[in-house]
Amino acid sequence: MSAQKLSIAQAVRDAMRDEMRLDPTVLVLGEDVGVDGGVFRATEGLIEEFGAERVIDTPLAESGIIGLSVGLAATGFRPVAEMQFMGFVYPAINQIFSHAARMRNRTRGRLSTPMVIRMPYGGGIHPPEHHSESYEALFLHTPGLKVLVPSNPYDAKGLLISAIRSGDTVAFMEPKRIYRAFREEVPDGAYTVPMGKAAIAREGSDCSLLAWGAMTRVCLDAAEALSAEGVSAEVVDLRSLNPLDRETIFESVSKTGRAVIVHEAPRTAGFGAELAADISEHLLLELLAPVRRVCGWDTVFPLSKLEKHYLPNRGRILSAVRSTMEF
Amino acid sequence: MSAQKLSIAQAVRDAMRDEMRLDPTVLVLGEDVGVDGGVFRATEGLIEEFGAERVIDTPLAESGIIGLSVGLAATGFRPVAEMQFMGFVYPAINQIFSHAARMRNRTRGRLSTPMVIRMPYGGGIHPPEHHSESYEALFLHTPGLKVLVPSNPYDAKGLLISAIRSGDTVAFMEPKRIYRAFREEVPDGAYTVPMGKAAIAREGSDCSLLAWGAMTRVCLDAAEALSAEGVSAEVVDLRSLNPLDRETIFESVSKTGRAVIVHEAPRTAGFGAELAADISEHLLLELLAPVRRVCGWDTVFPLSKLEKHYLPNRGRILSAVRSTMEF
Amino acid sequence: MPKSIVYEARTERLEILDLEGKVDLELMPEVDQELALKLYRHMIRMRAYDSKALRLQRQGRMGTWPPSLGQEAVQAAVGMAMDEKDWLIPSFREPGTMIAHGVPAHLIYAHWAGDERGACYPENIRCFPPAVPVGSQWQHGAGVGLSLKLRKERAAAVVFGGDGSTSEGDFHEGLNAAGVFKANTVFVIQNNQWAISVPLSHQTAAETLAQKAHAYGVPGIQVDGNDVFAMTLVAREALERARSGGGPTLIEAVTYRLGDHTTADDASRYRDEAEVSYWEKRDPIRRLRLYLESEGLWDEAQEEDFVAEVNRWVDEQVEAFESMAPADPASIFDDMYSELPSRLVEQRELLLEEVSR
Amino acid sequence: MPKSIVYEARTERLEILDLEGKVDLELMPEVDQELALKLYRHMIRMRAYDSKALRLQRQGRMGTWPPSLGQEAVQAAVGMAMDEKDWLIPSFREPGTMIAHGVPAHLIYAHWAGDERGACYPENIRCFPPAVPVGSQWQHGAGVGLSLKLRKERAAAVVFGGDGSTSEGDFHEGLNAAGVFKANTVFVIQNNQWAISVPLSHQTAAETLAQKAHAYGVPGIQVDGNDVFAMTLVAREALERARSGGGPTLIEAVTYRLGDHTTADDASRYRDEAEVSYWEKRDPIRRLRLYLESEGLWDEAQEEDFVAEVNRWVDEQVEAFESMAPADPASIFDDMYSELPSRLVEQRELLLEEVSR
Ligand SMILES: Cc1ncc(C[n+]2csc(CCOP(=O)(O)OP(=O)(O)O)c2C)c(N)n1
Ligand SMILES: Cc1ncc(C[n+]2csc(CCOP(=O)(O)OP(=O)(O)O)c2C)c(N)n1
Ligand SMILES: [Mg+2]
Ligand SMILES: [Mg+2]
Repeated sequence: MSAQKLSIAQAVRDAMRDEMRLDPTVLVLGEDVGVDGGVFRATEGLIEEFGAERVIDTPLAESGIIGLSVGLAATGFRPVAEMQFMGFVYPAINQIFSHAARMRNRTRGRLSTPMVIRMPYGGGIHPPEHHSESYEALFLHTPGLKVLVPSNPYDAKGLLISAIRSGDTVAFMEPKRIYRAFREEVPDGAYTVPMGKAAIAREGSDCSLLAWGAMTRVCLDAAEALSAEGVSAEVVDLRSLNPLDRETIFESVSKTGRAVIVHEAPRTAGFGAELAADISEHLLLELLAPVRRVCGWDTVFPLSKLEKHYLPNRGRILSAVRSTMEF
Repeated sequence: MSAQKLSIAQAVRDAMRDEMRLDPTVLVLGEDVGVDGGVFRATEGLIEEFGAERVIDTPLAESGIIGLSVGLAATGFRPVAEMQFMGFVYPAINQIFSHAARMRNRTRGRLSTPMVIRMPYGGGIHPPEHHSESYEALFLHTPGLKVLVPSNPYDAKGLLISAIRSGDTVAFMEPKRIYRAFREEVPDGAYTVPMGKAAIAREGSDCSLLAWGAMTRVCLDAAEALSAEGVSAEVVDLRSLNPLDRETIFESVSKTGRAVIVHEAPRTAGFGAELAADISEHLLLELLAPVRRVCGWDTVFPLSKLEKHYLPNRGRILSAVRSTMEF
Repeated sequence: MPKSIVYEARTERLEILDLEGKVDLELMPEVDQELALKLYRHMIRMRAYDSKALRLQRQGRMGTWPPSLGQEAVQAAVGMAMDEKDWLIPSFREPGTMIAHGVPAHLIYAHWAGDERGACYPENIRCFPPAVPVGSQWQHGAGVGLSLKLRKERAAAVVFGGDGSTSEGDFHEGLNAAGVFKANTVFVIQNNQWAISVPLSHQTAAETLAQKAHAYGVPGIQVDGNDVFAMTLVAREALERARSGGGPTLIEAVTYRLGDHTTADDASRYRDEAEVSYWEKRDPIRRLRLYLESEGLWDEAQEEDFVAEVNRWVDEQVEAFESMAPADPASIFDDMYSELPSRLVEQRELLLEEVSR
Repeated sequence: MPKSIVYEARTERLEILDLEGKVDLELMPEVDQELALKLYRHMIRMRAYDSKALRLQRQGRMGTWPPSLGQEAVQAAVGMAMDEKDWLIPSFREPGTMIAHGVPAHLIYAHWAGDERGACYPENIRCFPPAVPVGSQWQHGAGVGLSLKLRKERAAAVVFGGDGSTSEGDFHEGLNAAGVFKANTVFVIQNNQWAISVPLSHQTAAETLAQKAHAYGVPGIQVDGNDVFAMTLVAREALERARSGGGPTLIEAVTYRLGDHTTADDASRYRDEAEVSYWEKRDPIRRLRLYLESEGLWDEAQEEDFVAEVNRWVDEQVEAFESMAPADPASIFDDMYSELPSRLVEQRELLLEEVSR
């Protein structure tokens, strides 16, 4: 297979395009996904190739987009729905949580809703209100949904194709802050990255940094700085939050004896709490220090002038790791 | 002050009635709250006393109920909105999370939305689908909301009055399973139970059981059974999940060295995870055993025939405490 | 043209069968007598099926049940007008349509008795499970209608909801999307005048629900929902329009909930006896029977025989659902995902352990 | 009456000022020339204010900005028709109304430049902050209108939204509730034909947006939104109805977004130059100027003077927001609650520690 250097946004687009070529039941729908090619250009060129019957500009109505997708998915299509920003998914929560997440279970398998809900998420782009949010914890607490968050172009394409094929409703979170930050080799044609497998983004022996999406890169950066201090940090890119690769997580933390979890969402009842609780319960005797969390504050995501004081950054991660090392 | 024996449902009603007598800006609105007196009779008699301008039967639209409340609250009223069941709050999530929770912060104090969102929650009444859910984790992860959950009539009345007076948007969760299960002395007239204070429902020295709402009583029952086994369990009724009384929690767990958290909502990323993570981080060296969680499974809440296999029960709590004691 | 009219609209109402059982032959030149009998039998059957559920509930053998008493004509007419290939997306008060569309009656009992297997219909039956979150099903109707259109199937999606459900935002988004996409969808409102204790006048200031169609550029029509012939005509026309790519229709079927909202409700708390008796006179079954008798198609003897047959059938349904093997406790994990994540495998084992203790 | 008409409706459209600046004196017998000048000045001011924001954005001194170019007449007319006691609930593209209603112009700049203090208006100004989640503000308009009604204040709530926002369920729930409660609310749709890249024809199959009012038993009217006189008349009438307890009105103001959706958008990707030039001919400022000139109320010299004044004013606004003291980092915790929970007190201290390092 040949390959090209692609950004995450391009890799996402290629995933849809390649899968649509293979599977005629795959549809793309959402606001501005057609002629405009998506406000982040993540659906660029799709309407030209597949037409307006497979790349559907919908009315401005998130509940409607998911409600339509439920109807389409239960009767044989595989919709890939876009929420323009994760901050605008709330109007669709009833359709996602009360219907898409439950259909298979409540009909004991008779109907199901295989669909992907693509959502650019997270901070770092200095936009207006409601454009920077990370709501993964809500989706992870709701039974019946899968949640994937790539941190690089290769995974973005491979995980999105896995998501489309998965048979379940998948929340697919795209780190918009690094949508176009860098390019990496991405194979042409469809391939999959398995769900439920974390990636060791950097090996280390003193402390495990657990992260996903854009925070993976901040952790890699912190790990680099830590190595100068003589601390060997392992960065685990979780990628797939449900199904979750607890084996890799437990293995890493068993090895290092220390864990710092990093996410953008508010700390309280964020997914970091689940990871910390799980690790603390299972590895109590192996922990050399308490599991620390570096997260967004328990506040509204601030507007751009103060945004940098909200998002987890290298400094905060370093402090957390140091306190862990010194415990 | 004289007192009467009231159920939780009656105490809730009395709280609204007494506060409406004192404060003309308090309104009650929701589906069937007027003439019908609420499907659980929690607003019975209010429309007769206060009229249809203060006890408002709304159209069947949860987003509308909260959207109206935002408009009412920001301009001087104190709405007490009812969601008929917590399972039906999803359509209102955008209004609650994007607006009510944020108004004060995003206007730096100029406008605020003092309101209470009453929600009967939880299992145990064998109803149709969507009538048994507990979504507190979603509200606790969302900055800007207070979350209260009484477990008895006295607290129900006093906490609800605190909520109405609080100045913030408060999610008030009512354990419908024990709405009418028992009666206790409740003082006449308005009084408050402070937010942010947990209650020690039973003292003990070997293991802390942390719970709220209907699960408090299941824990009390388990504690009784444990005492026969020679295990002294302390039951902490959290009551106020945000603000949270971490001092009382930490004190209790420091004393016992062991903690089991019990809630009805699914385990993964439930509020139990936050508590376990927080306790494990702060008391790592004092813990004699890993913090355990006894929760709902990570499944859809089952229909009545299998409901008993879903909800945390005495047996499950006993096993968790025993495994903690034997660790 | 400084002051001009940019939109003009009217909303029609159809009635064919009057209270005395007389048919307006201009509107319905050929009444299909075969069908009339079929509809009548189905409505009788459904009334017995419904009242049995209420008795079972009182005996603790059934969960909360939403009665259909008085709404049989809407449900029967739509159900009988549908083809096998049409999809049904019910709300929670349409057993009469579901059963006419082929859903095994005992499964509906099982569902409301608290068994998820009751929503696992035979594979060839094109029917969604009931939707309890009010209004949330409207968009599924739009989505299925779009699905059929995209596949170029000559079939329609029929989605039901109550008068109260028209107040939810999802009604709006569903109708609007169906209008834009010209989806193969028929939207049927069972306007039974009440949403639990809230009368229609507190639900909306609109004079009719059918006129809400004007907001979406979609044809809307009001119909006497207790008039099974008018319902049939309107349903057929809307189904035909949908199947042939003519786009969606909104039908407001004006009927009345003669019973309580559900077995958990007591309607006497909030409504007058006088209103109930007004509507009892408009009972859809009575009207049809008057017609059938006047045409010599039905008599007391036939009624007796048929009622006996129906009672046997109802008993069979009870027997069928009550003799289902108890559901496996671990089945609450089944079908949560296409394959169970390891965390759930673990939880499932814990439950099995607990159960086997 | 077997087939009958149960609802009849028409939707009117009002225009007064034609493209050449001529006024229909039958519809507007006394044009208030004072007001005409006031409106003109405000529109000129707003256009300068808006284009300055675009320049600031290109220079990195402003965040994402949603331009109002071409929509000045709607915003000015409604703003000028409002009283101090009326509440304004904007969407995100109404600086012209907000400023007319008394919101300090530099605060709006500050807000879109990424400073929360920009939504903390002076206490006496009855205005909500912009609502970015599209459509979510409609219900606030209904709620504030109900609030005013319950308090028996002679005042109205005016809530704005775009054509795209009418597709959200919250539009439906807001209009429906306002209809039921006869709330003191004026709903104004700025129909600028586009929701980012989606044209109105893909947003709804309804021929007009004004006709959506029929779904709620609420009066609706379409108006040429680039005709500041027609807008004024319609706004006044609706405001008067609302203030006097006559209930809500839905106004569809037909206008056009001459610029990009926001500074993050490139409209040339999805729409024709021809359409844009068609609408440029309908520029609301040009039409009003032709009128003023024909009446001898305005000339080139006045224009020049005024433009100079406006430019000074705009510069003052820039100066005012750019000279605000930097926001305290810890202020992100302020006003999260009426009193800060201990957990947040802790986090706030951590942040202050970090900042002081
Ligand atoms: C979203 C949601 N809110 C509230 C309820 C509780 N509830 C169940 S049925 C009902 C009334 C429904 O009225 P209508 O739509 O007219 O249908 P009907 O019951 O009359 O058939 C209500 C409020 C619910 N099931 N879902
Ligand atoms: C709920 C929600 N969905 C999507 C968006 C992204 N978005 C911002 S403005 C806009 C289009 C709005 O169109 P319209 O209502 O016509 O207003 P206009 O921008 O034309 O003034 C969209 C899709 C949003 N802000 N909120
Ligand atoms: Mg009804
Ligand atoms: Mg627009």
